[in-house]
Amino acid sequence: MLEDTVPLSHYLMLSATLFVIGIVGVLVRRNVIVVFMSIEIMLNAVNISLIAFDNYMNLSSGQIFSFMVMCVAAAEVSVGLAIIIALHRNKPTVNLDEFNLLKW
Amino acid sequence: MFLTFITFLPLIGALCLAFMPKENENAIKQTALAIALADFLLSLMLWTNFDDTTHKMQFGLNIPWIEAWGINYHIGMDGISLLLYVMTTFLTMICIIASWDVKKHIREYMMAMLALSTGMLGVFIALDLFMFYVFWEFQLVPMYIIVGVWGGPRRIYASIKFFLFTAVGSLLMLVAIIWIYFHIQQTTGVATADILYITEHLDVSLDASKWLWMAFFLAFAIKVPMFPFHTWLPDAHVEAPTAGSVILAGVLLKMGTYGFLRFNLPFFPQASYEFVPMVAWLSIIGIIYGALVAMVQEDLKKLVAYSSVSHLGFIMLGIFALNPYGIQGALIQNINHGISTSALFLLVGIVYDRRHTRLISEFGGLAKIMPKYTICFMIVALSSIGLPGMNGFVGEFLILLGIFQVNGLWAAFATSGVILAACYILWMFQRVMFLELKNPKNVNLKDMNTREMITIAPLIVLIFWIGLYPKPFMKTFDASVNHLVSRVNPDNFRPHQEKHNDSHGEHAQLMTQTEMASLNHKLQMPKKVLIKE
Amino acid sequence: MEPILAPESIDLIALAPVLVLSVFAMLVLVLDLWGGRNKTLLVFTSLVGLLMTAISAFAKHPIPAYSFNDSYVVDHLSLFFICIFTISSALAILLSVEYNEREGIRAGEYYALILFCTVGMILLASSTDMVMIFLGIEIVSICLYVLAGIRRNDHRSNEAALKYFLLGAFATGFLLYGMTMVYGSTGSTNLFKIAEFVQNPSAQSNPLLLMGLVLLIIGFGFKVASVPFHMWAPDVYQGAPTPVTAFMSVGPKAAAFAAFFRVFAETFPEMSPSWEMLLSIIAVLSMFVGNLGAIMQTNIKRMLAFSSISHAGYILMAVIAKSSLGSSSLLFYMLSYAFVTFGVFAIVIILGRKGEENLEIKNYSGLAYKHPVIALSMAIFLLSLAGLPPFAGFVAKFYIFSAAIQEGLLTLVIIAVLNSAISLYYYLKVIVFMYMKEQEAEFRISLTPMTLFVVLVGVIGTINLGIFPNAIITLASH
Amino acid sequence: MLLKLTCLVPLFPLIGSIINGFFGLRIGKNAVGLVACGSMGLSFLTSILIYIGYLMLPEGQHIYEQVAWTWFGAGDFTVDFGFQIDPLTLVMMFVVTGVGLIIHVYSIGYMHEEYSYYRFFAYFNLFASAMLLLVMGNNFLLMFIGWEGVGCCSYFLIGYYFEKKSACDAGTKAFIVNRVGDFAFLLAVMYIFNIFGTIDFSDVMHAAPEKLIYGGEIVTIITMLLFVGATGKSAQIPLYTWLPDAMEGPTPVSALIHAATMVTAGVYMIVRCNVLFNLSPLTMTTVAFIGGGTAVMAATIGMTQFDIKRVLAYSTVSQIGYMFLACGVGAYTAAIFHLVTHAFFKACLFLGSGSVIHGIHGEQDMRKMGGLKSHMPVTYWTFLVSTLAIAGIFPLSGFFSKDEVLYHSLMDGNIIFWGMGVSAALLTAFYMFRLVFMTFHGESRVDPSVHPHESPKVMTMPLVILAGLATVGGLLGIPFHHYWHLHTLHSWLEPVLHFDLANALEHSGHMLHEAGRHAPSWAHLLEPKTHDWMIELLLMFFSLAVALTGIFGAYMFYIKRPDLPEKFTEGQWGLDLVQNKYYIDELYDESIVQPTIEGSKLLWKECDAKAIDGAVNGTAQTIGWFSRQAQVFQSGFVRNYALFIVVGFISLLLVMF
Repeated sequence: MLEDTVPLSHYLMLSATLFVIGIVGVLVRRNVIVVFMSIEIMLNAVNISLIAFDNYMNLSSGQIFSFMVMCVAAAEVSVGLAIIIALHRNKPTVNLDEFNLLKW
Repeated sequence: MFLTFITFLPLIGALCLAFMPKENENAIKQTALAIALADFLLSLMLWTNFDDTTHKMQFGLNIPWIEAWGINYHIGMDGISLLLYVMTTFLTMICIIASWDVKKHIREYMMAMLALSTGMLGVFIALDLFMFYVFWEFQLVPMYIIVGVWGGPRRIYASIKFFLFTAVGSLLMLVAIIWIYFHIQQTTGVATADILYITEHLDVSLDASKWLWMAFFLAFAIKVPMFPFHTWLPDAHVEAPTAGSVILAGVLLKMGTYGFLRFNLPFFPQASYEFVPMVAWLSIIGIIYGALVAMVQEDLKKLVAYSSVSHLGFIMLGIFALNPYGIQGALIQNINHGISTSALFLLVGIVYDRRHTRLISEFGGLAKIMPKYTICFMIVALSSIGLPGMNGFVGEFLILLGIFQVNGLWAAFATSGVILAACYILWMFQRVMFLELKNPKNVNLKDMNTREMITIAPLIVLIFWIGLYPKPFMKTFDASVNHLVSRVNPDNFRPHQEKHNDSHGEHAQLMTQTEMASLNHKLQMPKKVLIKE
Repeated sequence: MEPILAPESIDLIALAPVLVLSVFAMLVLVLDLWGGRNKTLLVFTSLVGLLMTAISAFAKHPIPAYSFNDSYVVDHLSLFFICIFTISSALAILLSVEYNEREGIRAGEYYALILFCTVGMILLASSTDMVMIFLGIEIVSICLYVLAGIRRNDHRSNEAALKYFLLGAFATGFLLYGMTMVYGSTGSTNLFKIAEFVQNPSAQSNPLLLMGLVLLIIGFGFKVASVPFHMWAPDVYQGAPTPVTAFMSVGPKAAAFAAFFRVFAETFPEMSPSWEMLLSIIAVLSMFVGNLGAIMQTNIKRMLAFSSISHAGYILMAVIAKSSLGSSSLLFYMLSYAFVTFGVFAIVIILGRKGEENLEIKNYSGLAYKHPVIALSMAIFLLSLAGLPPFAGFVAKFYIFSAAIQEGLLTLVIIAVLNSAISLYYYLKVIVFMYMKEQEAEFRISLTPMTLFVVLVGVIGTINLGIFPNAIITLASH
Repeated sequence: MLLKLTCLVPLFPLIGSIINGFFGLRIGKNAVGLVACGSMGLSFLTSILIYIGYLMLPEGQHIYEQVAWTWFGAGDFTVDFGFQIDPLTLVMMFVVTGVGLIIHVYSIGYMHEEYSYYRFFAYFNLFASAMLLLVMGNNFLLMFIGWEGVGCCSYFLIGYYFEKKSACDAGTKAFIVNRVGDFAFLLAVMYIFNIFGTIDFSDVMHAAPEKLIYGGEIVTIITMLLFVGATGKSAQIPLYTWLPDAMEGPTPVSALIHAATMVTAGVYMIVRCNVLFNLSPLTMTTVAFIGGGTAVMAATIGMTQFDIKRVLAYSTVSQIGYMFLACGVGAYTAAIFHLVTHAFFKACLFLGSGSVIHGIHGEQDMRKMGGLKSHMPVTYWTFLVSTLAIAGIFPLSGFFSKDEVLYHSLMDGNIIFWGMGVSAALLTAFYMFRLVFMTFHGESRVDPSVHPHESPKVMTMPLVILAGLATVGGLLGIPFHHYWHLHTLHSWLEPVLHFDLANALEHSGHMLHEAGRHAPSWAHLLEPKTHDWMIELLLMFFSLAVALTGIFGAYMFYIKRPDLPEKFTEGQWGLDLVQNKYYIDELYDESIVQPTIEGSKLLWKECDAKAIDGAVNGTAQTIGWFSRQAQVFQSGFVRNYALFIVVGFISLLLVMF
């Protein structure tokens, strides 16, 4: 079993690191697609900790949860990409900072 | 039900007006007047049926409204509210006559006026805190519209200022109301916001009651307005149309003083007693400050507005004398101020209609071409400065008498306001009515027409009536005031040893101990040796 | 391992509203294939669906009833919320019909999306499991992303959708992470079990759990547009088509508050010392930022967006109060807010025409004398938003303040009250334009029947709830 | 009973005033005059009837009270709209209605050319009504109605020529200065209620000796306040400045209001409250000093003025000072006596001056008169009689009344008071004859284009009557009545002025004793006063001599050696001071009026507009500022928004842990 070799905290650390990487990605990258991917990284970080908890506590709902997360993430991706495509049609750019009509 | 009907009749009227064609201005005006007149006559019936021997609420109605919260539609009137109620219907009627020549959006104007009337009437009869608050806030809106739509050049600033000032104060009152609501629920197990019930059962620590008192105070002090919360008033008055100013001065300000009498005093008698010095000094500052600032005003309405600050200072002082003289004086002065200041605003409105300016420097010598106007103005001005024989004196004297019982120094300061009142009113009167008719624009001014006379005449009759024979007015609130005073009597809270049995002996600041002792001894008046018829 | 889902725990009758509405939503999608340009059938079907949903919601007796291993509940809260949702969705649909025609939005899936979104809302309000909450939130969000960007050729609409989507997904990450931590520290996703678990005082101080709570606050805070997670709201509200804006600011928000309430007030009441402060800060910030932000706005939709942020602040007080009075005040507030908001946005729609939406406040100049009824309705809505009697907004605020004062949140209430005063300024500003300014340009407004109907419903609701709130209060306070 | 007519006395003029005020323009000038004089005549007749009724009162009853209705009240405070008839009131009623009637008649002629004739009579009648209320009221507040009412009418009448700025200013000034006095009066009334629980004159006076300590603080404060009230109304130091300015009004107004009646209200009030004043020796001394001082000071100013009416105005101030002096030494009868005679001769003088002014078309400057004796003989002779009376020449009325004042100021007061009185008498004789000489004698300095003429009968008849009264008025108070037991003013006023000092002192002693304090020795106060007819006679001769000296001086200066005044005044700074009325007006203006106005402006602009409203608007602006700052964060960049979420997250964490 995993818990024999790798303690829970490692997974959590990994998850947290990934999560922070995702956050930083969202904050610093300008490309819409990359930002989007960073968000996905965050979701996956969540998945890692879910599974880890699940496994360590010998439960099952965490796994289900992570499946749900993946499903939803997939749905989100489709919607997100659709939006980006629609956007791209009107304004051929993927630079996030150029979408700045609505402000103040 | 009767009272409900009278209260809501104007609102119903306003709704009816909404369905009348806009073009038919005369019909609109006549309908509005008819409604206001009917309302006034009906409210007079209340007066004639009023039993002035009791302090109990009359014409009451108490039906559940928001049962889930224990909030009732509870109305009724006692001596404190009766006259204010009648004055509201009366002034509404006068205002509608005075607004006959409004040019713009007459239908909306009349609707706002009538709606305002219902709001004000509701405030005076509501016996449930929740309901009171509803009316209290509700009447802001039509007034806001009246100032903002039909007002002068800075009307928007003034109307928003008016609204925000009042709202800020009343919102804190709302917090206090909710607090009391829960407190009553906790202590007595009854979920209610009934004013009478709360008056009977409210039992809070002195500290808490001071906070609550402050919350109510802020709401009412802004409304009154007391110094230093008064700055909305001059702006609102200056910008409001004539009728707006009349209602503002005549009724809206009275809602503040009414609030003190209905809430602050009976709910928190001890806190009220503790705060007497603060209120007294603020009132005194208001009296003198208002008068001084009024003296140097260049705009007629602003002058009258600041004079209101001064007059309302008297009323507040009377209320917080916490004795029958002061409170009765304050109540009659409420009415007096409503009459005199309303009349002043109407009169200022008359020249404003003709000249479209209110700057004192634009006038002068009007006495020559407008004699009727001058006489009316003169009477009203003299009533405003409290000439004995006219209404203002009765109230002012009782108030001063009342506060003299508490503190001679305060009375002296307040009385100096009487001198200053003469200064600003007469100086203004001189500059407007007297001197040579220099300004060519004034040469062709017409004297008051019949309609204007109709608006002023009843007020002048009242000025003399109250001035010479105020009994019909004053006896209405006698019982209520006595009941109130028995609650707030400072003797209830003073340390025991300071109590005096002598009703005239408790004001010792100016008296030597010696004379005091002798006074206690000589209570009995010697028998008169003369014949009285 | 315990069985994940016992068959006997599945109660489809309890689930009826979700099922009914889903069926209708799909029906709408299918019907769209035939309808062509005429969307009447779709609208009709949608409305019927919503009506059926509302009826079916009451199918389950007795309540509370649980389903799916206690992850779905039918109780008073959810029933009331379902009513709010169906009403608001119906109003949104009514608003959309003429608007879409005018603005050339021909997508038939529009109505389906609204219905799906409503399904999500119902799930969200009825769920007692974090997984379910997550699902609900995502269903709602995904639909809204699309709805916000439904005007595909409009730059603003696109941008709104993008911003909403990116930030929404970002916030979802936080929410999920929070859920994970709660899950990790309590060992369950089910709210009842979690609640049971945190009875234990030692569990309450688990940093993981506390961290989880903070993250949950961010997730929910984002959904209800509370400060500092509110930044999307003004942009999205402005960019989205107006009916969608109206819809967004009522239904999903209400749903998010329902979940917020369930999670914080019902699951972690014992831990309130640790989250009360945070929520209070957020509430206060929301009020201030919302109101201050609204003051300077010239665009009415943006102004209403900020106003809705400040309302989120007020409503948060109900969550903080966490009592039964809190929940009932939340219900009442949301209902009255629904009427008012739809009313306001209906008027915003009326003011516009094809090609010119007239969203600037100055476009309202002199409205009162050209279209007195419209202006009066608008005034009523604004005053209600400002919380003035005798309108619904006042009773609602009174209710929430009562709940807060009962819990001793006096400072919070006083701040809220001061904020109400600030908010008066910008609500009055619109009235100033309508009543006190001269007309600037000819009004070419679209007085269309359904939109007017929404206005009417809004006015009646606002006044009725303001003057005769007893029935609704009785319902809400069960 | 005739006394039941009491309330009609003030009612008649009131009705006259209302008729004239409302219908004056329509009914024509003759009718207006008829109504005005008729109402005054009726009032006068009623007064006579009341007098008869009063005489028929049963033995021992001195006061008749009639309560028309209860005016107002609160708690245990009530005040009646009630009248009282007692000897003092009757005297005053006769002065007011009698002299009033004469002056009304005179006004018909004097005001005939005026457009707003009706307005004048409306005010005039109203004044009479208010004045009657003042003297007939049975309590302090009713008196106060009259008190303020006359002030108010005075305001209107001074400002009758309202197009003249100086007239308006004078009116306003009169009102406001009066109000300062009224302020004190009101406080006194409140204090009286506080102590006595009533404000009825008879009750208060009755209870006073038993409730107040002789020389105690309370009574001193009350009487001081009352006295300040009196100084306002009666134009005494320091509130006298309004009276000279009040001469802007039409001359009959000056005669009736500012000579005969209203300005003597202060004296009346002090006499009315004599019990209270008797209880406060300190106040009495103050009253005497102020009265004497005013008498002298006003007389000095009177010597230097050239406006004929102003001279008379200062003379009035000075004469009222006499009355106060008399009050101050406890010689209330003398005060009332002088009040009555003064009403006669001063009214006559004013009306005479009015006749002069009328005759030379409105000129008031004495330097532009002279030699009018031949042009207006009736005016001259009546004027001369009155002047002799005021100067105190035997056997005219002024001689007796002035002499009584001087006698009492020496006997009941001290030599200083007497000295003041005598010097004022000297000055009076001087300036009055200066006036006569400058006006009627010598060369004519009248503008050649003006043809002086005698006034019509309607004006000269009142002059004659008043001159007659000024001549015989002295009979009211013949000296040495103590020996001759004549029924004079003394015995008439005795019921009002009855004051049992011994009793009061005994009570005071008790009260002090009860309070544990030692009563001072009051024994010397109770020593019986001696009346030495020798001294009285001596003083008479002396004052006659003084008067003659004054007259001679005036003769020297203005008839014999007209160049003397010039020489005399050359380079005298003191005279400059006097001529400019001691710069009192300027002093008040600089020290009170201007600072008040400037301060008020400051309050308005700085305190109200900047501080308070500034705070309010500042709050609004601060909110606006915050609002703009808040906008900055809403930058439109998605990544910024995300950053905020993260920052929020971190902050929440920090708060949490």
